[in-house]
Amino acid sequence: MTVRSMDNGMPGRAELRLGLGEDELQFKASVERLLARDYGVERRRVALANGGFDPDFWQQLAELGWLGACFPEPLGGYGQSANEALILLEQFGRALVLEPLLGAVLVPGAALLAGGRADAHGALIDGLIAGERRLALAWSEQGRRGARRPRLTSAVRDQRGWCVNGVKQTVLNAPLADTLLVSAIAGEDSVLLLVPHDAPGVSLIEYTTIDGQPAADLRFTNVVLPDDALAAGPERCERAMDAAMNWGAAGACAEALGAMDAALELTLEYTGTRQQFGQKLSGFQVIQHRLAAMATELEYSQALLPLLAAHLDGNGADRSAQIAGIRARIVGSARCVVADAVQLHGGIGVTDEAAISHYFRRVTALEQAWGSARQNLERYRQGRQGYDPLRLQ
Amino acid sequence: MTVRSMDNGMPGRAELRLGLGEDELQFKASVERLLARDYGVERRRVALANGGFDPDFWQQLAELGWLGACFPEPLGGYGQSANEALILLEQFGRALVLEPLLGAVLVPGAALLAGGRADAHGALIDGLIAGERRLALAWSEQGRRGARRPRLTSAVRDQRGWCVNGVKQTVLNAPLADTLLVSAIAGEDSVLLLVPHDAPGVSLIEYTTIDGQPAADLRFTNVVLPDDALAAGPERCERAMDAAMNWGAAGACAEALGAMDAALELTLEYTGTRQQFGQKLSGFQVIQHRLAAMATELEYSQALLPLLAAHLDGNGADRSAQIAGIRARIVGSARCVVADAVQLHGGIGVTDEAAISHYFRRVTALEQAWGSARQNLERYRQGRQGYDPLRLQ
Amino acid sequence: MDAIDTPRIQAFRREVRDFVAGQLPEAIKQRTRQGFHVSKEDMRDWTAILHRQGWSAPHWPTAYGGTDWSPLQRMVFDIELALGWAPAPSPFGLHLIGPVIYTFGTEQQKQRYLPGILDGSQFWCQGYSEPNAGSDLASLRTSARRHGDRYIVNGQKIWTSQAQYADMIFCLVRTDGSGSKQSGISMLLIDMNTPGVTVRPIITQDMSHYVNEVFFEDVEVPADNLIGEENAGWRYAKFLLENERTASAYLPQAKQDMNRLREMIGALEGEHGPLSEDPVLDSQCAELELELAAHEMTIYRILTDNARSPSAAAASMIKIRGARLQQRLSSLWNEVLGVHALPLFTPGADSSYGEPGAAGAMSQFLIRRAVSIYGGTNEIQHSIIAKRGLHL
Amino acid sequence: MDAIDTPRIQAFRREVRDFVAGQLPEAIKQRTRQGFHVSKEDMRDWTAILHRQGWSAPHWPTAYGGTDWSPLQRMVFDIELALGWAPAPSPFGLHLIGPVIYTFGTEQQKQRYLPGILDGSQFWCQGYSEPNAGSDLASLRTSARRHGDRYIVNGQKIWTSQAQYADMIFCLVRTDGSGSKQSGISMLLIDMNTPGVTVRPIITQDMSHYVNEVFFEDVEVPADNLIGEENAGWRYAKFLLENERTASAYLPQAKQDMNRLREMIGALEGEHGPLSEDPVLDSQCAELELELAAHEMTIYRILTDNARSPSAAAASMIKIRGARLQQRLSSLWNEVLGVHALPLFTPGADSSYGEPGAAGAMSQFLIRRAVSIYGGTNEIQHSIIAKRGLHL
Repeated sequence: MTVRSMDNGMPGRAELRLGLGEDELQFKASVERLLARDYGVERRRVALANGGFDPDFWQQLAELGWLGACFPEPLGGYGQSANEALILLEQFGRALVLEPLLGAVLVPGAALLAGGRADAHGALIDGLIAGERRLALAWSEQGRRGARRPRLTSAVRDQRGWCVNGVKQTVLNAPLADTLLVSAIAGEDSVLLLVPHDAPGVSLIEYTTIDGQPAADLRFTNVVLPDDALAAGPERCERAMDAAMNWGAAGACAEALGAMDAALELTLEYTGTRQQFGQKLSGFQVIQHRLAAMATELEYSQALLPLLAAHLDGNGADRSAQIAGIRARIVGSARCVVADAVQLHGGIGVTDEAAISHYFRRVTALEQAWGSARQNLERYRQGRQGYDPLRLQ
Repeated sequence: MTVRSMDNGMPGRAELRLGLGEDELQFKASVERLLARDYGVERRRVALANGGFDPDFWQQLAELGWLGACFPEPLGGYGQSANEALILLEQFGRALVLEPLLGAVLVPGAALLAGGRADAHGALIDGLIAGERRLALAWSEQGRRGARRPRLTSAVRDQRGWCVNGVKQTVLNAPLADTLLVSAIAGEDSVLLLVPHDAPGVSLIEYTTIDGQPAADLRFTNVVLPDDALAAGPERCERAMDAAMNWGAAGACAEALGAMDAALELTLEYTGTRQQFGQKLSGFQVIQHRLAAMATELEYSQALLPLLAAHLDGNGADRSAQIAGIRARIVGSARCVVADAVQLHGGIGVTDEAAISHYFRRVTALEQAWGSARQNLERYRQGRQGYDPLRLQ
Repeated sequence: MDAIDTPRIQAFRREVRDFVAGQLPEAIKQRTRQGFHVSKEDMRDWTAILHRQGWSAPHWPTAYGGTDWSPLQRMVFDIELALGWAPAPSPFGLHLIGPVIYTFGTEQQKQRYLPGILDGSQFWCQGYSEPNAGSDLASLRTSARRHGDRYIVNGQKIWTSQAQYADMIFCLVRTDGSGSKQSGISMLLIDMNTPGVTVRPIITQDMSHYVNEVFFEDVEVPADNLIGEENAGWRYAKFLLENERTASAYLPQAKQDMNRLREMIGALEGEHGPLSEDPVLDSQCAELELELAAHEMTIYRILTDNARSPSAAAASMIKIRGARLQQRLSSLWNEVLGVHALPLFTPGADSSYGEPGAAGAMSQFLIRRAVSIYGGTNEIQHSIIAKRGLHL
Repeated sequence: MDAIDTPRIQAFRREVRDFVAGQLPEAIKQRTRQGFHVSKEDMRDWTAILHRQGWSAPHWPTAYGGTDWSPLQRMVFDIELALGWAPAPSPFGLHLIGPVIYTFGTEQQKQRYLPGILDGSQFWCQGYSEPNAGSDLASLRTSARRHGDRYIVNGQKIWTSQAQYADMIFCLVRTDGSGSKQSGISMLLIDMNTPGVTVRPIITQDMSHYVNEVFFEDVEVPADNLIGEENAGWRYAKFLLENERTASAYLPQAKQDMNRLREMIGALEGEHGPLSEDPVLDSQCAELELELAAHEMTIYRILTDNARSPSAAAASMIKIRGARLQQRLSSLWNEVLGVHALPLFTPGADSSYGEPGAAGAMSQFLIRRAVSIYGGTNEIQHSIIAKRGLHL
C-alpha cells in the first residue's frame, strides 16, 4: 500500500489514481469475462433457490485466486491495494452475484487483520483464501440500529477460556459461515471472538433477506471457547470493528456502482423497446432527460471510487469519516438511480421476474446493511478533519 | 380571535378554516381591485427610484382602513383575526408592493402589543393606523445571524431615563421609520425601546436592499430616552420579540405565496409565447412537466395558509415552532418556484427589466429577512410538541 | 368557510374511533399493524362488521346503503379507520364498480351485485391494463364480439390485483375497432368462474402475490352484463376514475404510516442512545410531518372546493404527492431499521425472526415502488396537470 | 493510471501558489475576495502580469506563446489562481477566439490579434445569441452580404458580455439563407469601433452591467476578417465550444466559493453560538463538500480520459453540475448571512455598509441564476447527454 504523506502532513490517504494500471485492467477484464461466461441468470436462479449460494462458483473464485486478492501478501494473499477487491466487487454488483465475497471474506477478514491476532489465525485465513472456510461478522443486536458496541452479547473469561451468552439479530451470511466472528461485551470492554457455527450452545433461526442472502438470528447459551478464539482483544476491538465497517461501507459502494451501471443499461434497453402512445418510451423528452440525469449520477458516483480506494489504503485519523462521506454520496445516488430505473420500467419493474427489480433490491440491501446516506453523511460531518475530501491542497 | 381548546387540551391554535368567509372574500376582492387599478409597474418604478416608498399610496392604504386591519379592535383597529393581514400581504406579494406593511406596521405592531405596554403607546398606534407614523424593528447586529438576543446595543437606566449605546446592522425600513423599535441589553436582561429617528445621538448609513427596500446600519451614541420609551420590559421582551418574529416569518410567507402565484402566471405567459426550435417553449414535454410541478408546489403551499393563520391566532405553547415549520415548507417551495420561473425565462429572466427577476429578488429577500427554510425547519424540530401540525386528532 | 375541526366533526371522529376500538378484532388489528398484506378473509370480515353498522360504503347514496356524510366527513372516517389499524377493504367493488353500477347499471345489475359488495361477501377485480396498453390505456385490444345475447371475449389483462380472490371482474373490452381508440370500448362484467378465464399469478419484488394476468379465451358473457351502452365504456371508465378523486391521495395510509414510524422510533436505539433523540432522524421526520400537513390541507381544500387548481389537475397533484409520501415514509422506516429491515417477509410466517414488524415494513417499502406507477404513472399525472390545470 | 497528487504536480501547485501570493496586487486580490465583479482594468493588469511569466495562455501551443502543460496541470493552475483570489481573465480572447484564430486563421489574422490577447491589452466579446436565437442558436439572422472585399453586416446580437469593454467582437453571421440552418453561417471578426456598431447595456438583476445588446447597421467589415471559409462558421463555433470542454465546469470558481463560505462561517455567530458549531449548517456544508469532491474527481477523470461517458456528454454533465454547485454554494452564503445578505451592491462603493463581503456575495448569488442558462441551458445540456451520451 502506498500511503504518501505530504509535507503539510495532511492527506493520510494513498496516492489518488484516476484510472487503473495495466495489471488492474487485465484483472478487471478477466473478471468481466468469467462473469459473462459463467454467471448467467439461470445459474443465479438456481443458487437463489438453494439458499443463496453456489459452492462450485465459490470454489472457482478460490481457484482463480480471487479470494486471495482480498488479503495482503504477507498473509498469503496477493492483494496490492484496495483496488483489486473493489474491482471484483464492482463487477459482482454489475452481474448481481449472490455469493458473499464482501460479507464472508472481506469484512471479517478486515476485522481479523486489524484485530492484531492474524498470525494466530493463519490457518483460518488460508482456509478463507482457499474457499474452504467462510466467516460472518455477528455484530447487530435486537432493538439497536447501527450500534457497533455490543450490549446483548457477553463474554466472560475464566479458567476454561471464554464463555459467551446472548443474542445477535439479522446477521447476514451466518448460515453460510463455518465460523462466526462475534462482538461481545467483556466487562467494561468489547472483544471479537471466533465462534464455530457448530459449537455447543449456538443456535440459529435462518431466513432469507430481500436480495436472496441467507441470514440468521443467533443465540449463544453458555458457549465455551478456548483462549485462542480471541480475534481482537479489548485494546484492538474498536479498531477491528472500524476496519470491518469501513470495508463493509466501501465494498458495498463498489457493488452499488456496478449495480447502478447495469440498471441504467437495462433501462436504456427497455425504454428503447417499449412503445406507448405510438412511440418508443425513450422518444419522450421527459424520459430522455431522466435517463440523462441517471447517467450523470452514475458518472459522478464512479468518479469517487478512486478516492474511496485511496482512503481505504490510507491511514488518516479520519479515515472512517472520509469513507462514510464518500459512501453517503454514492449510496444516495444509487438509491435514486435504481428507483428511477424501476419507475421507467413501469409495472413490469416491480415484479420478481424483471431483472431490474433484483437490482433495486440489491441496492436497497447494500444501503441498509452498512448505513444509509444520511447516517453516513452525519458520520462524515462529525468526524472529518478539514473540508476537502480530496486533500490535494 | 377564536381559540378553541379541545377536551384533550391539545390544539392551542384557532379554528382551522379551509376557506375565507363572506367578509374576507369581499375584502380580498377589494384589495385585488385597488392594486390592479392603482399599483402598476410604472408607479412601482417611480417609487423604486424615490427610495422605495410612495407616500400617496401609503396614505391611500390608511384611508381605506387597511392599516387598521392589522390591529385588534380594542386598540382602534378592526382586525378580527390574522386573516385580514394575511390576505393583504398575499395580494401585496402578488402585486410586488414595495411599501413595508409588514416591516413598518405588522412586525413592530406585534411587538408593541405583546410587550404589554400598548396602552401607554396609544398615540403611536393611532398614528400607525392613520398612516402618519411608521416603525422599524431594529434587532439585527453585526457578525450575528438570526440572533434575537441583543448584545451589541445596550440600554442603561438612570435618573434621566434610558441611555442607549451601540450598533444595529441591516435594519430593514429604518430610513422610512420615524421611530425605531430597538432591542437592547440591559444588565442581564433585554428590553425593547422606542427611539425617535431624529433623537440626538442616532445616526444612520442608508442603502437599498436587492428588492428595493430602504435599509440602514444604525449607530446609537449616548441616546437619552424618557422612561416611557419602554415598549417591552425585561419580563416581556422575549415574548414581544417572538411575537414580532412570528409575524415577520408568517407575513413573509403570505407575501411569498402571492409572489409565487404571480411568478407562475408570468412563466406560463412567457413559455406560451416564446418560440425555440420552431415551437412554443410550453410545447416541450420537459417544460410542461416543470410547470406542472411548479403548480403543484403552489397548490400545496397555499393550502398551508389557513394553518398559519390558525397558529398565529392561537396560544399554543409551541406556537413559534409551528409557525416556523409551516414557514419552512412554504419558503422552501417559493424558492424553488421562483428559481424555476427564472430558469424557464432563460436569459431575459435575470435582467432587471423582466418582471420575473423582481419576483425572484423579492422572494429571496422574504426568505433572508426572516430565516431560511432550513433554519425554520430546525426551529420547528426543536420546539414542536406532538408530531401533527394540524392537531386534529 | 368550511372548518375541519368543528365540534360536530370532532364528535364524529370520536364516534368512529370508539367504533374501531370496540369492533375491530384484535387479530386483524395486529396483522395490519405489522404491515402484513391484508388477506381476503380479513377484508371480508371487516367489511361485514362495517356493514352491520351501515358504514361499509359511506360514499354511496343512502338509497343504495350508503350515508349522507360530507366528503370531509368520509375522509375523517377513512383516516380514523387507518389510525385504528383497520385493514383497507377491497376497493374494487366498493369504490370502483359499485358507483358505476348504481349510476349506469340496469335494475337487474343493481339487485344482483350491490348487496354482495356492501356486505363484503363478493370480491371484484378490475380488468383495465393490458401488456401493450398501460399508460396508453385506450390502445387496449381484448375483444368482445357480440353473438346474439352473448359476447365472446378474447384477450389478456395484466396487473389485475386480487384476481385470485375475485368472483367477478369488470373489464374494458374492444367492441369496435373502426373509430378512434377511445370510441370502440365497452365495459363488461364477467364472472371469474366462466370457462375460458384463466388467472396466472405475477409475483412482485416483495415475493408476494397481489397481481395477476387474466386470460380470456372464447369466454361467453351474457349481453345483460354490459354496463350502459355498447362502445360507451370509456365514459364509464372516466367516471369511475373521477368518482373518487381524493382516494388516490393515500392520506389515511400516510397518517397510519406516520404512526408506524413513531412506534418504530420509540422501540429502537441508535449508536448514541434512543433513536427518538437522534437529531438527524428527527429532522427527516419533521420534514415529512410538514409535507404530510401540506398534503392533508390540500386534500381538505379539494374536498371543500377551496383549492386553486381545477379538480382534474388537483387530483393528479395529490396522486403524485401521496405516492411520494408513501415512498418517503417507507424509506424512513428503513432508515430507522438499518440492517434489521432486510429479512424477507414470508407470507404466512408468524414473524418469529428479525425486528418486530420489520419484515412487513420492508414488504410495504418494496411494493410501494408501484404507487407512482399504477393508476397513471407520475409522468402521466404531470401531463394531466399541464393539460387540464394549465391548459398547455 | 494517472495520479493527481504526484510530486511533480504538487511541486507545480506550490510554484503557482507562490507566484500568485507574490505577484497578485493586494488591491486586486481584495476586490476579488469581496466578490465584486471584476473590472476591465483588473482583468487587463492581471493578464499582463501572467503574460510576463509566460502564463497568460497556458492552453495555447508553445509556438503561439502557450505552455506544454497537460490538461490536468492547467486545471491545477486555474484552481490555484482562484484560491489565491486572482480575478478570472476575460475568456473571450484567451479561451474562445484565440484558439480559433491560431487553428483556422490566416497568418495575417494571427499576427494582428494574438499578441493583444496574450498580453491582455485587447478585449474581445462574443456575438452569438440573438433575440430569437438563444437555445436554438442556429436560427440566427444577423446577415453579412458580400460586396467586393467587404461584408455588410446587419442585425442584432444579445447577451454580449463585456461588449462595453471590447475592442473586437467575433460574430456568427448568416451569409447564406438557402440551405439548412447550420450551413449558411460564417464567422466574422468585427472591430467594435466600426461605424454602425451600437452597444446598449442590459442591466441584470444584481443591478450591474455585464451584458449588452449589440446592433449592426450596415456595418462594413473587411473580407479579410472572415475566419476560414464562408458558410463554414458553424464548424468553427463548434470547435470553439468543444475546445475547452472542462472550462464550463466552474471548478476553480467552486473551490474559491467554498473558501469564501468557510471564511464567512468563521466570521459569524448564530443564535446559539459560533456558526461554525451549528450542526444544521455544517451538514449542508458537508453535503456540498462531497458534491464538490465528486465534481472535481469527474473533471480529473475527463481530463485524463478516464471518464465513462463520451466527451461531449461528459462536458454537458459537468456544465450542469458545475452550475448547480455555483448556485448551491452561493445559496449557502445566503444561509450564513441571513438578513445581512440583503444590501444591494453598488458598483464603485467601498462596501462601508452591511456585513463585510455580503453585498458582493449577494451580487454573485443573483447573477448566478444565469449560469444554468448561458452557454446552453440545463435543459439543452440534458438533451445533449441523451443524444450524444446515450444515443437517444
